[in-house]
Amino acid sequence: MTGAFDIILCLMILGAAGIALFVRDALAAIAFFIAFGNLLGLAWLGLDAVNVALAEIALGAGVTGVLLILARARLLALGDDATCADTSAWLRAGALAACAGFVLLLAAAVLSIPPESGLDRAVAPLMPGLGIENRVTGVLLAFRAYDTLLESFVLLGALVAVWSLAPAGVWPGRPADLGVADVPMRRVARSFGRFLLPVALVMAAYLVWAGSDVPGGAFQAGTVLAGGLMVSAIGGAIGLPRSDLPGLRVALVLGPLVFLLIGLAGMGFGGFLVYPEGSAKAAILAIEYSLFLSIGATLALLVAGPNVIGWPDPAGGTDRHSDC
Amino acid sequence: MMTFAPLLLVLLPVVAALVSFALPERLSAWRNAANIGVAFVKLLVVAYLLLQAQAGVVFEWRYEFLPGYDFVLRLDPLALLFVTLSVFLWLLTTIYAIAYFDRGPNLPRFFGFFNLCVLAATGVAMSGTAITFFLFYELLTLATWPLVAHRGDDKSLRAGQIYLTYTLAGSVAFLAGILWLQSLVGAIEFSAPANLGAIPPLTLTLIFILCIGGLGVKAAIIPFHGWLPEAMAAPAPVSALLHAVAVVKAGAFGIVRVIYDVYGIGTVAELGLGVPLAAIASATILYGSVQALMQSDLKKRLAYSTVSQVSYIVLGASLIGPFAVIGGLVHLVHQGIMKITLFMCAGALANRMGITAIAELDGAGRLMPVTMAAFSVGALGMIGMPPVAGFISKWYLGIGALQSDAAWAVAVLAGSSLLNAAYFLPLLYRAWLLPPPPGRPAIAELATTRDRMLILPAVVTAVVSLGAGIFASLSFSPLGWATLVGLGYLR
Amino acid sequence: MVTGHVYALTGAVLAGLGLFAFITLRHTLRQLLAINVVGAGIFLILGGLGRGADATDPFPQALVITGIVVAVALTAFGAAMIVRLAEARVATKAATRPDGGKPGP
Amino acid sequence: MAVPLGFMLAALLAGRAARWLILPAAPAMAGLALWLALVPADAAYLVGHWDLPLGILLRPDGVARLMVAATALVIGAVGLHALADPPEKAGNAAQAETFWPLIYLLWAGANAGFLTTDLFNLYVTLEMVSLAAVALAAMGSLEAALRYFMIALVGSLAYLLGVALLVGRYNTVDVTLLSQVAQPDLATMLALGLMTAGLLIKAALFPMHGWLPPAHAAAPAPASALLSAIAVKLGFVILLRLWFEAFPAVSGQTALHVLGGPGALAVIYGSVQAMRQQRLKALVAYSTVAQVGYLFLAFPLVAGAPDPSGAWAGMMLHAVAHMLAKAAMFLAAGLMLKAAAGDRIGDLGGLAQSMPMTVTAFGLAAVSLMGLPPSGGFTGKFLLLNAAIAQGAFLYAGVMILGGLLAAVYFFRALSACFAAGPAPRAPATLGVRTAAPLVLAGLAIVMGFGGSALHNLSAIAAPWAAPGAAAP
Amino acid sequence: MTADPTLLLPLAVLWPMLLAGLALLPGWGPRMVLLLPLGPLPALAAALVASRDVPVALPGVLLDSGLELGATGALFLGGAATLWFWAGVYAAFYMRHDGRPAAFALFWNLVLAGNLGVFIAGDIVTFYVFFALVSLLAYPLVIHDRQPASMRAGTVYLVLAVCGEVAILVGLMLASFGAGGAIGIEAVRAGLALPSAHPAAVPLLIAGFGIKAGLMPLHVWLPVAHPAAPVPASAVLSGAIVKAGIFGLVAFLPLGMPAAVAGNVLMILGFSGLFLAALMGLAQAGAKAVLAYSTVSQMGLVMGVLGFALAEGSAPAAVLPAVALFALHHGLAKGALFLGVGLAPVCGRAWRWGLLGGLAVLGLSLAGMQLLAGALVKSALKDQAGAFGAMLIGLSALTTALAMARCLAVLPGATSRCRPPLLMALPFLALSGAALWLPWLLYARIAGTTPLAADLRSLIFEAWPLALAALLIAGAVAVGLKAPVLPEGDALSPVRRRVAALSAAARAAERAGSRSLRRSRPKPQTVIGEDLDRIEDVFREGAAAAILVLAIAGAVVAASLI
Repeated sequence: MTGAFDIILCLMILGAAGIALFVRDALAAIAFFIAFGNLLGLAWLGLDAVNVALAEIALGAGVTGVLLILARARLLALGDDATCADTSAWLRAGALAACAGFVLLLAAAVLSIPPESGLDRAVAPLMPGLGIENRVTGVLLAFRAYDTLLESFVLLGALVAVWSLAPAGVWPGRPADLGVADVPMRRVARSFGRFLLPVALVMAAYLVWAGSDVPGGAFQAGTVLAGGLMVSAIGGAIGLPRSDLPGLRVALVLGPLVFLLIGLAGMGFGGFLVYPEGSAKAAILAIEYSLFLSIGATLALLVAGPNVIGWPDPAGGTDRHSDC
Repeated sequence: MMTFAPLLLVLLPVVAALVSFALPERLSAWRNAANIGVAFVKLLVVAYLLLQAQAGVVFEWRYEFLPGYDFVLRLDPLALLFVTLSVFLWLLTTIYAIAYFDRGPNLPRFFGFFNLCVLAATGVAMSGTAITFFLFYELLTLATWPLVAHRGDDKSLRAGQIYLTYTLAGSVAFLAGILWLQSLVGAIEFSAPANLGAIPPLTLTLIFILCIGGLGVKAAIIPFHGWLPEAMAAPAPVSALLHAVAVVKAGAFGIVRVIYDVYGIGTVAELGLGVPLAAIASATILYGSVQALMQSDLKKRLAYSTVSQVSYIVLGASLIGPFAVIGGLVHLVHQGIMKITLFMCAGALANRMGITAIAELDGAGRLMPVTMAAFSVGALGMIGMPPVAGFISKWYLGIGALQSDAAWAVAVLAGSSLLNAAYFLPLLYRAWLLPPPPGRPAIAELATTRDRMLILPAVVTAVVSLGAGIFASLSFSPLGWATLVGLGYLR
Repeated sequence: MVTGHVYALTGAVLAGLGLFAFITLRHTLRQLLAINVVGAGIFLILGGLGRGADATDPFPQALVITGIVVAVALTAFGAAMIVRLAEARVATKAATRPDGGKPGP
Repeated sequence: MAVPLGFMLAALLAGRAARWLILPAAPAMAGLALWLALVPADAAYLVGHWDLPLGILLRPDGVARLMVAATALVIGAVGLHALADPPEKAGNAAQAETFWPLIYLLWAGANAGFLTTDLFNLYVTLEMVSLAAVALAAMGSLEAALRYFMIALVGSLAYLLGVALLVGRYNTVDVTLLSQVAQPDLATMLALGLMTAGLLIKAALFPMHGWLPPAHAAAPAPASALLSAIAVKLGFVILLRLWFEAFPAVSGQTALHVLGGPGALAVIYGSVQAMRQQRLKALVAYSTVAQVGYLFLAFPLVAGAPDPSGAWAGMMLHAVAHMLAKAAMFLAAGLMLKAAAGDRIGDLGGLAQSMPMTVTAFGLAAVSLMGLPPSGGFTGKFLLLNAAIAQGAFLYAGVMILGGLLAAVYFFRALSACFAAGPAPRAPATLGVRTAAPLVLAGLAIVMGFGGSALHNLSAIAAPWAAPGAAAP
Repeated sequence: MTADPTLLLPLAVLWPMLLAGLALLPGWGPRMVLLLPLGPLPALAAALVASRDVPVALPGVLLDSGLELGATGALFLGGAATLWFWAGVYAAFYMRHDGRPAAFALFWNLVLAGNLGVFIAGDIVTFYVFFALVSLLAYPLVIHDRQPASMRAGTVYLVLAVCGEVAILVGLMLASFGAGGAIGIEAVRAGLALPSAHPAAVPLLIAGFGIKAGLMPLHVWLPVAHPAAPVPASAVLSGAIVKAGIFGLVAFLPLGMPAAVAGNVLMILGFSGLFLAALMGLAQAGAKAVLAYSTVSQMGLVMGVLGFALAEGSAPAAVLPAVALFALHHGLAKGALFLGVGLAPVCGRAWRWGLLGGLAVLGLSLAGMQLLAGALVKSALKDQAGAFGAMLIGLSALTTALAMARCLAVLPGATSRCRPPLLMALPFLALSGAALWLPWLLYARIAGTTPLAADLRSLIFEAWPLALAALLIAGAVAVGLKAPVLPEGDALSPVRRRVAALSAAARAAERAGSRSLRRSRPKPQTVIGEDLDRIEDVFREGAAAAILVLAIAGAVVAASLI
């Protein structure tokens, strides 16, 4: 029934999570969080959910990890090492009791539900009509395309929200320097980035293409792209763009816009988000490619954060970091 | 035909209110014209309605406000009695207010709310269902507040706050009462009282207490009268309106409605609720009078006098007998015209001579004889001196009390008359008989249009209150109309 | 015990653990991390309960992917807020310290 | 069916931040809302024509119609107002630009949430709204927004956990399907409990309201208006779907008091706190806490009524009236505070004279919020009170009555401060859109009081009590 | 004669009102003072020629009121109108240089209207209206000269008048109710005679009318008010206006039906007033005050008789004419006396003796001096007063005579003029003449017997009190006895002092009360406020939210399980 692998993996996950949560040093916590994310990816593989595993490793561990590291670094620069003061024992005891009870209740509920892939049966017969193989992609971009559409807007909205945090006087401007590394590191990163960026682009494009049939897809691909962009930015291979750059805006909006337009076009075929007979795959691919670009750009900028004070010359150009 | 006539009465003031709100101060002449014009048109409509009503036509306008709850405007004789009073006095008060303020601050606001007030008062009168009544009743509360707080000084604001605290609490109690009753018998229509026979007496009693208690706040029955004297911080036209027509009358009117059109006199008598209410009303009558006696501020004295006088209406309604009902209803009108006379005069005194305290009244009669003459008529009427209208009310109330086997109520009336005399006659004494303070010139009361507008409304009401007394038994007199209404209930 | 249940239970424990951490930790960044742990636990429950005998249901998988994206978006926003708040506090402190004005005792 | 059109439009605009887009957007959305209100009662749309266990059902029932319409009105008015009176902090161009995409995001999220019957889809919309709401709140106070954000995240996760359990248990997340298959077992109850708790956070029901007052009080006026009017309502609507549509069989009458009890407490507690506030916007924010209480207090009343249509309509009317009135009030308060000497209530003196229209708007909104007639607030409260008294729930009735009185106390405290003679206000407001917007909203809240019957019938469209399991496509 | 009832009766009251209205016209005041005598003329005509007991309906006025002139009323009306006429003539001259002519003419005419109206009212509402008119508007006449003493007197008058009004109003209400809501005077009186009548009705009416008529001990206003007014006003006050009170009793007392308690009380009060007031009058320093006390005394006599009749259940037809006749005589005589007192300052030596003589004759007549009209009317009354009453009436001649003597003794001396002006003297003479002559004229018509049929011997025998009085007066003059001087209004001033003290105390108490109220106002509950703040802070924590999520979820589960 259950392999030892599964159990050991689960224990490791729990251990990593425990350390990530309760270790005193913030950097260590984040490091263990990233490890935790990767272990989770393994867990998803164990569940035969390769799509999710990719997403978890790329987004859950990768992007989130970078986000947290950057945030911690910036806080440190401001004199905040993100360690926690001890809370009162009473609170801990109370919380412990509450959470333990919660876990027990939840466990009981979980155990009362027999695991089954109930909807697989519903999905399977519909797949041929779409012309793609990957059922998850099918769910994401056809059956629940509406969810995904909204989700893409959440992502974009998050970016807008992040932008909105910029202090007065720096709009339109650029996000903060991603340079967390020292100069030699950055030089390495820069050369690495120059090399990485095109590779990432190609790889991501492949992921999208593959996503229709084998695991992969726009989100995972977008993450890869974002990763490439970020590394390049850290190294200074590319400069962070001004937030009002028209090209940037187009890149950000492209995915949701295409998605939306195709959805609207569906109204000509019977209703919103109805794909025309036979060309479902084409539509899905179009959406995926445009989404992937936008997601890449969005994620990269999300990581970068809001515009900040400290860019003396907003028009400073791309060679801001070439002084070294 | 003309089923929208009641609606017209409600909408006309809205027009005037909007005009008042919208027009800037420099177009005040237009605003004044609109106000008087609308008031006048309303009077014409009411005249038409009166004629129709004489012929037995009952106007009704109905609109489903919520499923099962109709918004009904219905002009039965009782409604018409109150409507006529409101509309007539409103015209006068509008004229008076225009003269009183002349060019004060915040007048668009004032006249706007002023019109909303008349809207609410006529609405209260015409309401055909409990819920409609409540709507207008609350509107009245709200529209009056800015008027009370009009001056914006600490005193007015405090008064406004007290006013609201009391009246809102009252409204809530009233609302709870009608909701409770509605949950038992369905929507309450005044024209078709529900059969309350199946409801336990205790429940009915509690509901009655809620309703009457709630309405009693506006009618300033003790112990809910506290807001009224405080509200004297308001400008004189407002006081006139609060006391004579709108607020306290709405409360008293509501009590009449509850007793006669919701419960029905039979039920009230069965439950034995009339006598306690009459007792409370009596206590109010006496208490208000005693308090009035203690006041040194003219308007406060008048205010406590209102506390006392409005309870006459309640007393009449609660005694349940032909004469008592008629007495109560006719006092609704009589008290209105007499008290408005007094307040308009008090306002004129304050406006022209800066007189607010009773001690300052010395010689006022010599300086402003017309004003003080009108004032005197009002005051004598309040005492119950014939032939001013107040006497007629007292007469009917007294006989009614005896008919209802409540001779003690006659003693209350008598005591109140004495107290009334005790607090009004000294005013007249000062005004007419004591010499004015040196150096105070006589006022040319009728010199300009504005002066005339300030005085003449009071003169008109004084004359009307005399006329209503002298010609009481004409069929179109207040008494005649009240008799019609009262007999309608007793049939 | 079924494989799915193992993962789902792990998810349940993760959720409890994360929640406990959220309650007891006093730094927003760490709380944010805790929330991500809770989220991961919930996703595991979704996945674990969708684990059939032969395959995992694509429907919960899709939901999880959507959920992860949303979580990342929110985390990014949260992290940005935390940093900005710290910056703003430092800036306020810097602004008030020099012109505190009053002659100290 | 093509309802998300509005949302698409909004989304389109999100990219290109341009404040002027509100001009076409507002009427377009209003028109769509109107169209939505008039579609046949049994209209429903399966997105992409994918059948239910997989697909997502959009269904304009009475609740959705009312809410979408009210949202269109509120955001339209707030948007126009913001056009004339920029919401951002002085000189913050980032806020000026991002404000617009964010309100469209909020708009889209809210509308999508009101229309859908899919619990997971609701999660996404919930996040859209929360995200936009937090970002808007952050324009005023980062600290409050961060607190809001953290608490909201807990709520989201609780909700998501519940969804996860339901997916595992029933393999569907559609409300209409769940209502047919739901069993009162542990997993379902726990799911319901968790989702409820999470949503209560979003809806800011006492005692989970802690995030609301600071966030709403600090945000720029248009943002506060949207937060108080719309953001909390989505949680409320989802709870309606859960308790009355999906799980009426699961939740007993007792469980409903878990909502009703805190609702009643919220009314009292929010009112008491509002009375104590010294700052105008804090007062208004606490009033939201109290008003939200009424919405939940209505839950047991709806369930307990033999004919729930009255209480149901009362609840909906109250929600809509609160949206309109509260938005109006925040806008008015914003204008007043700009003109006043300070942000304390005592600083409002003289405003009634210098900006009568704005104070009128504030007053009208207050009338509706207090539940005084004639207003939508009154009609709603009237129906609720009626229901409470009819079923002998005197405790709830008493709370409602008391709440109305307390509301009167605190609102009139603010109003009378405006009437007080005070120093000449700094900037006499001019007539124009920014004055008109709150006035129109407040006026609508009042006018609602006259359209009780129509709204009552509207709210009854496809209501869960009318025909259980209705609205299959 | 055919049209007269419909015209004359309303005219009798409307005409003075019209004159009053004219006095309001700017500048018409002095003119109207000159026209004062015109006021009562229609009433005089009515009294003479209007047909009796024919109701005149005035539909629409008040409660559909009516006017009606009965036989008794006609006597009262005639007497009053005569007195008002001559007093008007006097006033027209006396007040010609007055500072407030308009006010005087206004109130004079209004009081006149009210006074006459009382006598011709056909229903109780109308009656009450006129009664109130005469009661209250006499106040301005009392205080016309605005002297402090007058003002005080006026206040006393007004207070009692208002109390009287209220008592009457309530009494009338009770009476009307007892009569089944009828308002016709006859019907009401009949109703009062029924055993079912409210027991308080008659006492209240007695009290109310008693105040007006100076019933002991409610008379206190009278001796202070009458002297305070200008001379012609005093004359009508004492002569005509108090008769309104008597008329009230006449009209409403349910004679013919024995009412022992009320009747006896009235009788006792009346007769004690008869003597006590006269004795108090003896102790007065002012001639007008003496006359006022004499009025109290004489009215006490009438009321004593009425009380007796009430107690006995005598038929009204027997009693009332006698009362009316007495009232007529007293009114005219007392009016003449007041006018005479007014003449005193302007009568020089010879004229003074003439005046004194005239006054003495009038006084003797009042005292019941044989062969004078007074004896005639008293004998008519004695017939209705029972033996004891008759004895008292006879005895009262003594006190009355003494009082009259006192009046003459304190008559003010002449000042400047030696010859009284014709317009002042003529009314005095005319009234004196009328007082002495009219009873003779009317006696037969009323009493049914000729006046001279009385037994001369008994007449002389019954004159002994007068003789005694003459002796006493002579003795007093001989030894130079000075009468003690009481303040006007006897019991009044101590009462007034106490009232003042009480009201001062009340005010002080009220002030203290409001102060303590202010002090006890609760302060803002800061402590609770802080607690609320702390609670609120807890709710703002994310941790709290998380715990609450768990709690609510648990609660839902638990509640669902239940």
